[in-house]
Amino acid sequence: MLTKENKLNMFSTAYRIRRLEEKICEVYGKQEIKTPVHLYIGEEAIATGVSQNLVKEDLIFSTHRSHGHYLAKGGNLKNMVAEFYGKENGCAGGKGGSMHLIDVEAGIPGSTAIVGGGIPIATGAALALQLKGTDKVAVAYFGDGAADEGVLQESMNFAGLKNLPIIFVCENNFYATNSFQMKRHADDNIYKRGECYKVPGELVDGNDVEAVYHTAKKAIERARRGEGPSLIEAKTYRWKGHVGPDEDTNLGHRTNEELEGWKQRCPIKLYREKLFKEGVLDEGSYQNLKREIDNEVEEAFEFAYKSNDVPMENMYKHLF
Amino acid sequence: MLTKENKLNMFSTAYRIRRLEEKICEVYGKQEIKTPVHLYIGEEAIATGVSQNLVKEDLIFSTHRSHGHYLAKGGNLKNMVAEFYGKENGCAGGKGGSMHLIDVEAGIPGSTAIVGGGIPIATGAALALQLKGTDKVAVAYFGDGAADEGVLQESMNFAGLKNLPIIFVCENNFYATNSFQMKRHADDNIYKRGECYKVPGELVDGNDVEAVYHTAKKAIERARRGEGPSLIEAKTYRWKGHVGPDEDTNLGHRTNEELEGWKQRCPIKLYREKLFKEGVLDEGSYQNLKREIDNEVEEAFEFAYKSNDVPMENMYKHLF
Amino acid sequence: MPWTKILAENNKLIDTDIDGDKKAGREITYREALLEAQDQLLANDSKVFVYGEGVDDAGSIFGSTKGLHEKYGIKRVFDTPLSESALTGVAVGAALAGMRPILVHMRMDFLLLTLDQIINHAAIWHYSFSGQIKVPVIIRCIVGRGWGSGPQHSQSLEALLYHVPGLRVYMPATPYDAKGLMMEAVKDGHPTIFIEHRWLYDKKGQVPEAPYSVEKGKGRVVVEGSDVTIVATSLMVHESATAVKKLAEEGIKAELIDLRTIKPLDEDIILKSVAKTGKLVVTDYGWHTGGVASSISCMVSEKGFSSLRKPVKRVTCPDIPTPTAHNLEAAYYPSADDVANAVRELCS
Amino acid sequence: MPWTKILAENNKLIDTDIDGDKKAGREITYREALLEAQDQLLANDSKVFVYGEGVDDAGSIFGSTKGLHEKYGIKRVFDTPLSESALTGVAVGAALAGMRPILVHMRMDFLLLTLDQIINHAAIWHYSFSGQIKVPVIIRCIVGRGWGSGPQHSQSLEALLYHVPGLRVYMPATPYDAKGLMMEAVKDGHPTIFIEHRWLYDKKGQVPEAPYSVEKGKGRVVVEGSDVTIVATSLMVHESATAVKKLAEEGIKAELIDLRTIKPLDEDIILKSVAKTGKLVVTDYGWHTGGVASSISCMVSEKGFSSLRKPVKRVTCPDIPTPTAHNLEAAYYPSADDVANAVRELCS
Ligand SMILES: Cc1ncc(C[n+]2csc(CCOP(=O)(O)OP(=O)(O)O)c2C)c(N)n1
Ligand SMILES: Cc1ncc(C[n+]2csc(CCOP(=O)(O)OP(=O)(O)O)c2C)c(N)n1
Ligand SMILES: [Mg+2]
Ligand SMILES: [Mg+2]
Repeated sequence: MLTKENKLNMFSTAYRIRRLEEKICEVYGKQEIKTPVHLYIGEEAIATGVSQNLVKEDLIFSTHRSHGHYLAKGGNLKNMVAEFYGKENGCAGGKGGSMHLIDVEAGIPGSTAIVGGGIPIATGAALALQLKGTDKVAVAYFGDGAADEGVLQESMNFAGLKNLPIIFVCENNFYATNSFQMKRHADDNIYKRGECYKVPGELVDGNDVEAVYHTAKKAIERARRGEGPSLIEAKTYRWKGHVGPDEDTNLGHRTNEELEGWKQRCPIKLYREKLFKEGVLDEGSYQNLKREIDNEVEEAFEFAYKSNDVPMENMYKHLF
Repeated sequence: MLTKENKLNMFSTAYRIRRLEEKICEVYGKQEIKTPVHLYIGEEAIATGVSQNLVKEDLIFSTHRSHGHYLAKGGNLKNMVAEFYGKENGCAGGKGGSMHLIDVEAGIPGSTAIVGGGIPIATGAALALQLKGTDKVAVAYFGDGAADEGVLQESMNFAGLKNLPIIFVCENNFYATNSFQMKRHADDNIYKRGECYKVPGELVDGNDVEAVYHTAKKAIERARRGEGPSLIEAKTYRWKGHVGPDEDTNLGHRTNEELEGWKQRCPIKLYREKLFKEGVLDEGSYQNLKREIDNEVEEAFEFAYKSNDVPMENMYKHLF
Repeated sequence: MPWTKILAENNKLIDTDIDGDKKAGREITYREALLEAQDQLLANDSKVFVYGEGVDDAGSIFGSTKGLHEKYGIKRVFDTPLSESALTGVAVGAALAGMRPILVHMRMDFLLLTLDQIINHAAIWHYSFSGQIKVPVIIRCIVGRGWGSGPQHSQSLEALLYHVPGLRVYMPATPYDAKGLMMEAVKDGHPTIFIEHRWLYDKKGQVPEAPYSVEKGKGRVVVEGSDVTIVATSLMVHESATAVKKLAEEGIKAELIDLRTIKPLDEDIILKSVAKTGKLVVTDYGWHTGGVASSISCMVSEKGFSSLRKPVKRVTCPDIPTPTAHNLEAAYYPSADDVANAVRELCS
Repeated sequence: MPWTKILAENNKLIDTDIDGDKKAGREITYREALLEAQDQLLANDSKVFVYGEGVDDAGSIFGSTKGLHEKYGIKRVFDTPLSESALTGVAVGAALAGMRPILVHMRMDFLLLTLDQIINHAAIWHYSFSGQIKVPVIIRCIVGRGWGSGPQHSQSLEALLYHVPGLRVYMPATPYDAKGLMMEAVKDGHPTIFIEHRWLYDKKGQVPEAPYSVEKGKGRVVVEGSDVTIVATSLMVHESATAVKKLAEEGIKAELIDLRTIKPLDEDIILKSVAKTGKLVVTDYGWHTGGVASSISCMVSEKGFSSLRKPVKRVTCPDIPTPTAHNLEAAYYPSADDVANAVRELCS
């Protein structure tokens, strides 16, 4: 059962991600963040619901669209924003940019911008966790585009074969860049694609924080008990274009109606309404929480902004 | 309905493959065939049954274990054996060896020894056949080992998406080199692995010539009608070790009992008995047919043996 | 992908007067030249088809495939799943079955998923089957740069392909060559890695409207000079041209050679120039160690040993993955200044 | 895979007195040295595990992993599906989570399926995350040769990896180095491509039983000489040793250097030798164009320009895929004679 604290924590997480992304949109036009940004707005429920089940020692592996996964898992907000600005105290020391976030302490050993690339890496991490005899799990986040890559099936087969403690979390936002899912997939059934490798799958509403939480909980507990891997397909939608702060319904591959429909199902709005209804949150506590997080985000941007540029001599450091 | 002629043709094909392989075993110890040989003994029903449905303009793509596919499709026997001997008039001009057979006229545009490598190539050929508006099909032969490679799923998804005229034929002989299928697969269900990509699958007894014929017929006719790809898993067994003329039941990964059990189910013996029972073949006609094919194979080896070595100047020819 | 609408740093780099060698009475961009080549190939040869992630969307590979799917239909110009490995095999198979596929990757880095099909298959097929069949595949790929593209979206991996027998590697620097070499690749009919640079897309130049091809393996003397030879490809031709201008003001007459294709490589044009100048700077966009520049340097040291009066100098990226911080990124890439400095050292 | 039981042509090639530099009072084969290294690593470090197609079968990677699965259990030594790409990612992920995986490929050619994980991931990780995390992965792979191995089972692709920052590339020529460099790779903790040659497996040599490591980036003068320098790796060290013997009979004193690791490369040992001899032959097993030999040649021409009295010579495979016919195959590979001829030309 979710406690009030759990629920508030999830709401805060989702809202923190949203606020971060909105802030990026606000400042991106200044061209001071000189790195591509792949925004998570609209998809916050997924990382939020999954991570509520995770502890620090669990490991997550993310993609080009990693801000939400990172924050939800407890990645350091200040260092992350500093990374966007290419600063010395960015989480990757300024050498990774927005697509390469890391927080070793928080169980985020790095993300990759090669689509599908993180899937076998997460699988290997799960193997390590198993070999070490822990009850910790690995999570591979990836998109519907990454589901096109054969390395997913190779990884699921291996995970099924070895009964690895891994959760494959596919965030199906229907698009890979501008390419609609059904232009790339013979059928609409990502969550079923693990069945033949003993990776049971579940489809979940990716805009419903608690639905994701419960689906992930089942999979994660299963993995902790040594019962093997699972695949979760969370259907959701990204509001912004593939990259950058703009909406792109003018480009022809998706309609404004489609976007507006999904905005009605904003995961944050839905959850806020639910928590209001349940009495977990009221207008006062909501405003307090917002204010706190807004400040936190502002501070992170200030921190980043004031941080030092990466010293030029770092260029040749860290190769080995 | 299979005519008597069809049946005799299939029996001859299967027997020709067998005889070729036996002859290789006879002479291999002389060390004059200086190329690895991956023998097909025990698996002949598959290529035989599939190819009976194919015409010259259909294209097949094969693997390291390609002798049977090649002969069944109408590849030139003499040039094939000459290729084993590395001779000038080998089907690949002596530059390919046993794993790289080609007969462009017969619809065999080359085989590859990279496991799984031929699968997307066959898929591309199917795309070409579709783009050209023909009713011809492509066949991808591969083993249970190749089923481990993610390129299979990528190819099936693409074939399902584009409704390509391709038959994926998996010859499941339970081993990849010495590795048992269930040491590599999370589950025993290769034929089901295309379902989620709209590639319907069928499991067939790979030691039963006519069963393979009928299963392949359905898939190939479907493809010719423009109804898309199919996957066939044919369970079978190779009598010899992974490579070379020896049986390898002394090595520990498989038992003599297992091998002997499968020998009882020799595809040639089974089919001969069936044809005897049906009156399609009698002892006299069987002996005639054998003699003819035995001679054909002998001649091919003589031809190969007497052929010229590859001229040294060919070394630098044919790069472009 | 277009990281941002705001990326414009490139304009100053390609603001050179380097152009194709034919006057055509018509200027178009590198992007338009690529588009026109594919358009004409599709129009004139029913065996040609174009495919890859995003060829039919609004971005349409930075504009280089714009409108083709509407003109030729989605059977011949189509978007694909993110299955780079299989789709490369698809190109090989379609080619073996008589088609002339053009496969497009938005970034060269993604080729790393496909080298089994390129090296183990496409490259060996013609030779290993003693010339009985050809593999007329063109693989277009674009080298990215800037705005924090980072270690996985900016690699210039031509050295990996340069080493492999059976491949062609083209690296056009001008709109003229972009069109002409694309035509050449289809005519030639052997597997060709066609490397474009993202920052050249806005470069304008003279391009004839009618189809033509540029002969492979023939470099071009872009600027004549007698003091030192500079050998370059792709964007580095422009950086080098800027360097040549500066050097001229200092009284150094540098000869600039655009290789156009590195495989086949025009050894003669390099050796002839070095015979005249006795000094050589080779510049490319790959990493320093084991790159194409080092291979060319080696070739000249072997075949032009007696001409060389100074050791060859290389101007390349350093041996590190591409960093993303803006200041590091700026320092990472070889520039006109780096080329000029290398020349100055040789001529001092 | 062992193409045939009858393959024995290799024995004459490795019948040289080249050996490690330590006397150990014990001779074992290259195969046994590899096995012993992995055995001791598994015994001494619970983070090490060994996996790959066939590590636990009767062949057990040509004997180099024999019995390990019985000794350490199938959790730590295991066979795998044929999913090279994913399994390379698995190595990266396991390493990031604190393990020290050793992944084995029977043939180097199969690495081509995995370069996305090696180059886009393993190689960049430590640098791109500013040194916060390491990727201690060892990828063993074996270069095949002979008996019609052909274009897909014989490639020596070290040049592709040599070019990539963030990788180590080791190429042991002796049992001593096979063991010592494997130990070094695990100690070092960065992604290492460990290239073995199939024909070296029967080579015997002195190998201490106790664990030891051989320092990376340190070549070794195998034979001292003053007339010409020969730089080699792996099997070519033995071919070169045979050449050196013949040359000695002709009065030519060649110095033979075994690089042991090419990345890092021991530039000093080469330059020092060339400073003495003024002449250099570099030999490797890759293709001629753009190979490691050309890169080393370039390096020497840059840094040892004034020492070089003749152009550097390279002895490599020709620029064609490996043919299978026995006569062509025999002619394809660089031999002791080729090395000797290159030296003779330099010394004439
Ligand atoms: C192997 C590879 N191919 C192509 C790309 C270019 N690319 C970057 S993100 C992306 C779309 C990915 O879509 P999806 O996996 O659905 O994730 P989303 O962006 O929707 O979150 C593409 C094609 C890449 N980075 N890597
Ligand atoms: C990509 C790749 N990995 C490994 C190998 C080595 N190898 C050659 S054949 C083979 C086994 C293939 O098994 P399967 O696909 O079942 O075919 P079978 O030999 O049983 O007919 C292996 C592992 C290879 N050639 N290519
Ligand atoms: Mg998506
Ligand atoms: Mg098999």
